[in-house]
Amino acid sequence: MPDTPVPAPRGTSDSVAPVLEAVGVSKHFEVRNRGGNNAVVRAVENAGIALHRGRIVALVGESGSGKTTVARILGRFYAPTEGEIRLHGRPVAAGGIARRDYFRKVQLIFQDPFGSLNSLHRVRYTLGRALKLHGHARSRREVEDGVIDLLRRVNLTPPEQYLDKFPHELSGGQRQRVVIARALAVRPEVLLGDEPISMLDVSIRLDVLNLLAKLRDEEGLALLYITHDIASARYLCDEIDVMYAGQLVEGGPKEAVIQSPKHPYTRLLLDSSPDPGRSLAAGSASEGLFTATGELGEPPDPADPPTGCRFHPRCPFAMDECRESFPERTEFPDGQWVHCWLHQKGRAHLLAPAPPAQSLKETRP
Amino acid sequence: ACSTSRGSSGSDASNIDTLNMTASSATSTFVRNWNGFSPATDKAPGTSFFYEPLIRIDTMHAKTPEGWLAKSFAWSNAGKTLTFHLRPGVTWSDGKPFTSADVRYTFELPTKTPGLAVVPIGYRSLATPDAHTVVIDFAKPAYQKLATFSTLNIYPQHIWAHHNPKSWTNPDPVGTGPATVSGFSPQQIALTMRKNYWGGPGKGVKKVDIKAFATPETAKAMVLNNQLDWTSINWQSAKKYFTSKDPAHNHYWVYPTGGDSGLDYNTGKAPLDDVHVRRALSYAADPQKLLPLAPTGQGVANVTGYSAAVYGSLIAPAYRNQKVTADLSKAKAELAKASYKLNSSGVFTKGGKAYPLTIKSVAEYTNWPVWADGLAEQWKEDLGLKVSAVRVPLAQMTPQLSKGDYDIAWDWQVNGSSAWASAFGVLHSANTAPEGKPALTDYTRWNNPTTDRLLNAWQNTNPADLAAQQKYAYQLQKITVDNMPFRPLVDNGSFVVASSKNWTGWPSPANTNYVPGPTSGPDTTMTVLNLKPTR
Amino acid sequence: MLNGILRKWNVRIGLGIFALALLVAFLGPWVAQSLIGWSGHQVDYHAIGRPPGHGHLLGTNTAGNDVLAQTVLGARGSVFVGLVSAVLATVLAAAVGVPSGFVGGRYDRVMTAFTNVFLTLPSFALTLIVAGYVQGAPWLMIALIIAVFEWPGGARYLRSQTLSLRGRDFTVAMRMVGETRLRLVFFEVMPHLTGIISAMFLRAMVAGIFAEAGLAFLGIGSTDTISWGTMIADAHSQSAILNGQWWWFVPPGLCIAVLGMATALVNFGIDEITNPRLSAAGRRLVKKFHAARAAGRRAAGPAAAETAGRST
Amino acid sequence: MTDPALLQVDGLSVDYLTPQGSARACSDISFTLRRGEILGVAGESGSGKSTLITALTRLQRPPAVTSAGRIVYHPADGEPVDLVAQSERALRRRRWRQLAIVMQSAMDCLNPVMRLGAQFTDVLRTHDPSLDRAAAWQRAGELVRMVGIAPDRLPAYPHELSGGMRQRSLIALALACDPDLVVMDEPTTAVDVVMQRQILAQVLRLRERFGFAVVFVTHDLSLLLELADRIAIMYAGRIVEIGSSADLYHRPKHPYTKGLRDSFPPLHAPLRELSGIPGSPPDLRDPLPGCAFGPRCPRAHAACEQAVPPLRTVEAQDVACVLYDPQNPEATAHA
Amino acid sequence: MRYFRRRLGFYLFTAWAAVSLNFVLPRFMPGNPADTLLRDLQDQTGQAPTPEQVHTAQTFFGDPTKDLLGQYLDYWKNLAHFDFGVSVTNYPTPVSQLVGQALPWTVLLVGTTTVLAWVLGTALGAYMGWKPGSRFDAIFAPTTTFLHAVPPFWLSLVALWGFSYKLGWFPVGGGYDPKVPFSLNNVWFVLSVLKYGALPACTLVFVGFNGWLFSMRNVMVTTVSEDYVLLARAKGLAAWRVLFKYAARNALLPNITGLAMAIGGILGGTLMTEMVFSYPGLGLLLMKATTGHDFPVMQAVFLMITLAVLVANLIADSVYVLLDPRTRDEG
Ligand SMILES: Nc1ncnc2c1ncn2[C@@H]1O[C@H](COP(=O)(O)OP(=O)(O)OP(=O)(O)O)[C@@H](O)[C@H]1O
Ligand SMILES: Nc1ncnc2c1ncn2[C@@H]1O[C@H](COP(=O)(O)OP(=O)(O)OP(=O)(O)O)[C@@H](O)[C@H]1O
Ligand SMILES: [Mg+2]
Ligand SMILES: [Mg+2]
Repeated sequence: MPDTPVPAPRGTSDSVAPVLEAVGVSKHFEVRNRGGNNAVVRAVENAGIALHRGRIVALVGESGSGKTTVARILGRFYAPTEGEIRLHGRPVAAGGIARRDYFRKVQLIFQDPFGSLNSLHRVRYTLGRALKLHGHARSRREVEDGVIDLLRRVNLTPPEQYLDKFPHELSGGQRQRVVIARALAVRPEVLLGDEPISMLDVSIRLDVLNLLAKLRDEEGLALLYITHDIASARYLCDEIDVMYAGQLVEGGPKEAVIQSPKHPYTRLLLDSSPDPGRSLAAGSASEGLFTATGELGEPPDPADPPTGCRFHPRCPFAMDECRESFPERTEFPDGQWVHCWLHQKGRAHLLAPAPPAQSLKETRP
Repeated sequence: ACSTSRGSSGSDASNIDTLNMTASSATSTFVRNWNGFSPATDKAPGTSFFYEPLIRIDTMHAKTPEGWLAKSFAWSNAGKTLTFHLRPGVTWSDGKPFTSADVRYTFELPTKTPGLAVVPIGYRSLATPDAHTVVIDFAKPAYQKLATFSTLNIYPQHIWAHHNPKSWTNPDPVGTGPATVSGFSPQQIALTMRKNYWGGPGKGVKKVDIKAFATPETAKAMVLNNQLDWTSINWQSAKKYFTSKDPAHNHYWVYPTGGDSGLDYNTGKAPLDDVHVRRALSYAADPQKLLPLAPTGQGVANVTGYSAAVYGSLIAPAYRNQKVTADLSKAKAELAKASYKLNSSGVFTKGGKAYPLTIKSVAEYTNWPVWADGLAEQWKEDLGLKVSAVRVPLAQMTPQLSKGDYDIAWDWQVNGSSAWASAFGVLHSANTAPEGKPALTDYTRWNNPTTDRLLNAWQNTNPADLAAQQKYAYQLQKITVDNMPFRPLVDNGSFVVASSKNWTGWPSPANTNYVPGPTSGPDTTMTVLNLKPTR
Repeated sequence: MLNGILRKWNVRIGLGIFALALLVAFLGPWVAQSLIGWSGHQVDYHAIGRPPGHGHLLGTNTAGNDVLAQTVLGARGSVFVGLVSAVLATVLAAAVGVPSGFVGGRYDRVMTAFTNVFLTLPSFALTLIVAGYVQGAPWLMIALIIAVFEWPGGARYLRSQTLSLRGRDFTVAMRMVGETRLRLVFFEVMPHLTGIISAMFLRAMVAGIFAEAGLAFLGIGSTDTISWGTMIADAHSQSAILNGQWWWFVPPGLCIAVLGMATALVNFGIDEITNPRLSAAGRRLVKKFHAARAAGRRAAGPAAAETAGRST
Repeated sequence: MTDPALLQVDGLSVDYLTPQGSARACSDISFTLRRGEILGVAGESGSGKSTLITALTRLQRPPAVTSAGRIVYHPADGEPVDLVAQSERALRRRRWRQLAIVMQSAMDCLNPVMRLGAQFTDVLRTHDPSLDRAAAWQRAGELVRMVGIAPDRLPAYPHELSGGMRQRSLIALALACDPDLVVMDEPTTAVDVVMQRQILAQVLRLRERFGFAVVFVTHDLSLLLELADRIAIMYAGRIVEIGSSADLYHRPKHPYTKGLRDSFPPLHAPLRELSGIPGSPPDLRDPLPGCAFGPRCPRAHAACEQAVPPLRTVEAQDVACVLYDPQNPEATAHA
Repeated sequence: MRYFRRRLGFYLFTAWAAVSLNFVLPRFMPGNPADTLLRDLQDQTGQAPTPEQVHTAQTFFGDPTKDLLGQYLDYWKNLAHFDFGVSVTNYPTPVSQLVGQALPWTVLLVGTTTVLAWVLGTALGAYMGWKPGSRFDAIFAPTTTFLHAVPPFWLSLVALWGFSYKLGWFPVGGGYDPKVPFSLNNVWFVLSVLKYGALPACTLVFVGFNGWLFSMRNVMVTTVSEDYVLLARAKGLAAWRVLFKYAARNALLPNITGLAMAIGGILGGTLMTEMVFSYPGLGLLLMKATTGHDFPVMQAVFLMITLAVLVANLIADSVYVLLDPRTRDEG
């Protein structure tokens, strides 16, 4: 198979208005903690994300950082505690846009293709309902044609073969494609993918990623792609946003973020991600930022997050400012931005040369 | 007094001095409550061993009253004055003498104690001229009230005056009766016979153990295991399962009570307002065939309902020997005469309206429902009439009968304390009520001026005047037999189960002037005093 | 899933027994009259309290009724009460549990508290008391009373299941596609509950039959219908136990037991499907495998075992 | 790599006996594990990785049975033994002192109603009865400290610990009796990359310290490439390729290995379009006569359908593919 | 702890509901103690009640639906003084005395049989679940399935027929031998209690243990296949240790809550057994009260049973919290 380079990202985020935008959204959950008292989990804090037509934004971060919550806020599954969601620039909160109309524009794809399809319904029913609900098909004929068309668009060919299958008769990748087809059935402009491939078998993940890329390229969908796996984000997306403990700490064009991370957490994430190329690049092992990974400490408790920059307890460069307040946004010419005091205080050089991270494995004599 | 080791009574080696008996109704546990003024239904048994009435009724001889605590009694003043002469030398079990003051106390208590659930006698005045005379004055002739005195036990004033009769459970009864309580446990009451009882020490019973039995089955098993000498249960197929197992010692007797049970027809309701319907149903009912289905030992009733063995000459000669029999041709003839016609599915119809019939019986009884089922079957086969048999719980039978919420019911008929009372309860219009309103005792809603007139006249006749009694009784009997507000089917009985392994001297229905029931007041005492140990 | 359940032998036998019971219940009088030749109430004056034989397959009771005919007729009394009470209980359970789990919020809290109160109350004692008040009630009433005390367990279970189904991705996904609430309940959630509901229904039915028999035995049953319960009660009150007339009280009890076992069988089948770990089939195969191996080794001697291990 | 052999697996086959027929989840598996070595096992879901792990430790549950093969264990002192032939009682003495296991889901592996410390002390005291309660607790404290958990968390119940802590304490638990071999079945799949890194770094450090060998199972080949000394690739219950990490990454021989490697987009290297492996794995209950990968293989040809290709040494690694069969005319085309 | 506070709140609410229900039920149900009394009177004397008697009985019992609120308040006041009123069928015996007389028997019978059945069922179930598919399992599972399906009272009847009437091994009913002096200091009395209780107890245990056995077996089978049990095996722990500390202990949890949940049902089942064996306990008392429309007694017995169930649930909750640390944090 020829190694065709992936086309470079087109346009920039500023040139056109975003389709869907979260402006300064926060989400706090009331929970009961161990003592039986009420506590507030600050799952997302003052986050902003903009999705553009024909572009894919990746949201990465470790477990519990609030990625799913952001996706669910965007999907109007949760109402944000603060901030607002704008669809085509129009705020959608209370009465702005009816739920039904909103779902027509924005669709969420779940992580688990096994769970997000009703095991008792055939593909035909699942997709047909989605079509009918939004008036895209009425008669049996129309529904049938619509479903076949959808299946074709997600590369389930020949479509007739899949019409009457139950979910358990499909492989994971096929199921996830049915899920995507269902989302497409309402003819949305935005797809929100919450780790859409993490439950899939390694060998078929790329299939789904390639399908999403195709939808972006051919249908101009705006996409949010949530993942743990930075490598896949790089493969698929145009832009990467990094989230830590409920806050967006860095973002920008993918290559910029990956090749020159501006936030220590992004560095940690990159260093932690397995990269066969790196470790096997013989002899290039040099000291990473987080050599003593064992002493990194636990991720923060979202119910009682650290003050200031939430990363400071784990950050090797932590300064007094970091403990006191959350840094302002620093913008870079190529569209990259970061919330980190290092840049505000002119200590960015500490991060500057991004050496290839240390290999996990010691080279044994 | 109880020994500390296992009880020794009834063991083969020693002499027998304890009579093992039960109360008449099944109870699994006793509650130590001998308050005679309480309306409780589950009081502790044994009352007749402690408390006694002034007179007793000789059931076996036309229910004639006889003196008991009263040596004698007499009517005067045209039935308006009743004088009791008390038996001298009677003492309470604590040694105090029994006097007319106790009688006065007992009779006055209901009127003087508000809220006491005891029916006052309803006299005008009561006088006790001396310690052994009680004179009671009535406003009207009160011959028929005499029987009431057989059920009124006399209580010692010197004890009860110190207690609240409404709330005291009287755990250690002091009475004139033949025994005292010597031990109590939830499953057994131990009594000791008094040595100084006025009726004498008896022929051998020294102790009595009253045992609890939860169901008749338990009692039967206990009798079969020789744990019981005496009980009162209706034992179906007793011959097969009991007496034939030891004919010499196992006895099962059914003593007549004077009355019967059979069919009550709701004469206030279609189609039973039609006498022909009632007669058709009656003539088609064959008690002879029913009895084997629940062979309790009871016999087929006299057509009047009065038991010939008890009432004898009070039954009209025409009926005296006439037991109820089925007569299908008569039944069919009556059916043809009826203004209601049977439709194809066996339901009475008139004017296009259908009148389906049910027969109700008490679910808890072991014999009636079976017989009722059998009757329904007979009517179906013989008349093509469809009657559905329904079993009504005991607690609801009375309200349903009383409100007239039935068509046909298996129920008691002539069961009063005297011939007059028996007829009065079920026939007099004073005891009935319009449909829907509760009737007191006349459930068939028989309402007939002639009947009322006869009953009223009979009430004021001196019982000693046999001819007058007969006059009214015969007329009333003819009315019921002809009009059939009810149809007697089966003789009512007191069931007596006795074993003569340990005790002999049991009377038998053929020659006795008392009924050996375990809870029959003075009759119980007479039975116990006459028992002789076999060892 | 439903297919899988129906393929299990124990489910098949269980359902077969149920079908038979229903059939007998519906055709009871006809079966009694035309196949047995005796209606339940018909009196055979020549055979009273007879043991099996002489034209009465299961003998007669002391009232001269054919026991087999009564057992067949009793099926109707028992099964109908069971059936009606089960329908009522199941409908109640579903009507309370499913919305409670699906709607959530205050409604749920109120309903849950209500259900829990019912669940904690000693139902049989209460049934007994209530039935005692309405003594002699027709069978429909008895069924109603039984149902009233039978639904809470099911409601609680259905609620928790609905709660979990409501939060499951497929329901959320369909909601996000814009599905209406009603259809979410009836087309997304309910189909997943059918297994539970049907198992619940069967269990409720047998529980109803049990309860009816129990009440009848205590003398509080329906009084106008023959049921297995009233048969046992009659036998008891007519001294069948004391007199050893086993043919009278054994058949109705066995019938109840067999129906009870049928539910157990069906439920086992369902359990094994929903929780495959409960199935012992695999273990049995493993045992057989080891036994066969051991036998093979013994037959071939120790040397063969060595090589056998390496083949394939 | 001159370390002596620790475990010799020879023709191991494991069957799942089901009423619908038996499925061979591990088929004719042979390899040698040296002391102190990390052997990675990779493959897609259902390829038999977990089955292999439980068979190696003789922990399989019905309906799994070891139907053929030997697992020869070479203790540091004493004669080699065939674990397959050992009785449960004999095995029990070896367990944890010589063979320890770390499983995927830490939440399920810790007894939810026992304190963390107690789950350490019971195994410590079972294998060293001389240890008293306090000393065992002390030792448990040392063990958890090794993986970065404060000993004062020992009285905690599992649900009171974070996912990462639970996973790390399982690793500490595995090392409690200083085993020769630790098998790990996807020990990091449930945690995120940062935690995964921490855990693996710890495993490597502890290995340095104690010198145990590791069999590490995961579906994440890119992780194994960084971690393992040698990697075995499994497909449909068979090892299709086994070799050093570097060889496998740079010169994968088996088309499946290649496909698997190309399923992981690179983090830094230039991007190109990747395609994964189309199709789905075969049904083990109904095995094909030939190569199980044939139907999905871009280079399949007639010879693939004939017989299951044996594992043979090609250059530095062993491959089971007809492309490397010297008798196969197609072979030269590639080699 | 908040968890406990909430549970306690729930129990108080339930107790209130039960007590109130208890108040309301008798007052709105048909049936009337006066009628019962009259019928019984007739039953006993063989004579119809006179019209005067009918009248007296009816006025004595009065109308139960008058001044409900006042009655309700009085009812609570009396309950607070443990005054359950006076029995109707045993007038004027206080209800507390009747309950006091019956309660020990039921506690004895239910207590011992429940514990026995539970222990037996749980132990056998644990053993069966530990090795599902074993010969023991294969034989026991279907047998107990059948036993579980047998109506308890019917089984009691059959047992009574077989063991008491046919074989004569056991007495046919009652709680003790009435011939023996009624005293706890008397060995013979205690022995007779054991002898009389043996058959009812056996049937109760026989019927009761199947349920525990099944739930335990099934939970055990599931638990045994949990990863932590596998890990316990991998740790080389002794088999009994794995069985008890890892598998059985965890599998036991549902059976413990089940026990409390079942108390109500167990009491219900006992009631029938008490009926069949005429065992002088609460069940028989309740039964008698029900047929006699003895409302005060019915209320008291029902209250006792409800409170017993509530207390059992409360205890089970606490024990559960002790045994399962996970519940302690639950919201
Ligand atoms: N419904 C909720 N109620 C209470 N807390 C919640 C809720 N949903 C999420 N949280 C908390 O909010 C935080 C962010 O959760 P979220 O699911 O958004 O993280 P995530 O980045 O998606 O994690 P993962 O990678 O594990 O999916 C977590 O600490 C989580 O416990
Ligand atoms: N209990 C069982 N009964 C029958 N077949 C089983 C059982 N457990 C596993 N299998 C089958 O054995 C094969 C191997 O399973 P195994 O769990 O070893 O795969 P795996 O490589 O660990 O997969 P994963 O990456 O999903 O953990 C699979 O095809 C599976 O279907
Ligand atoms: Mg998430
Ligand atoms: Mg696995």
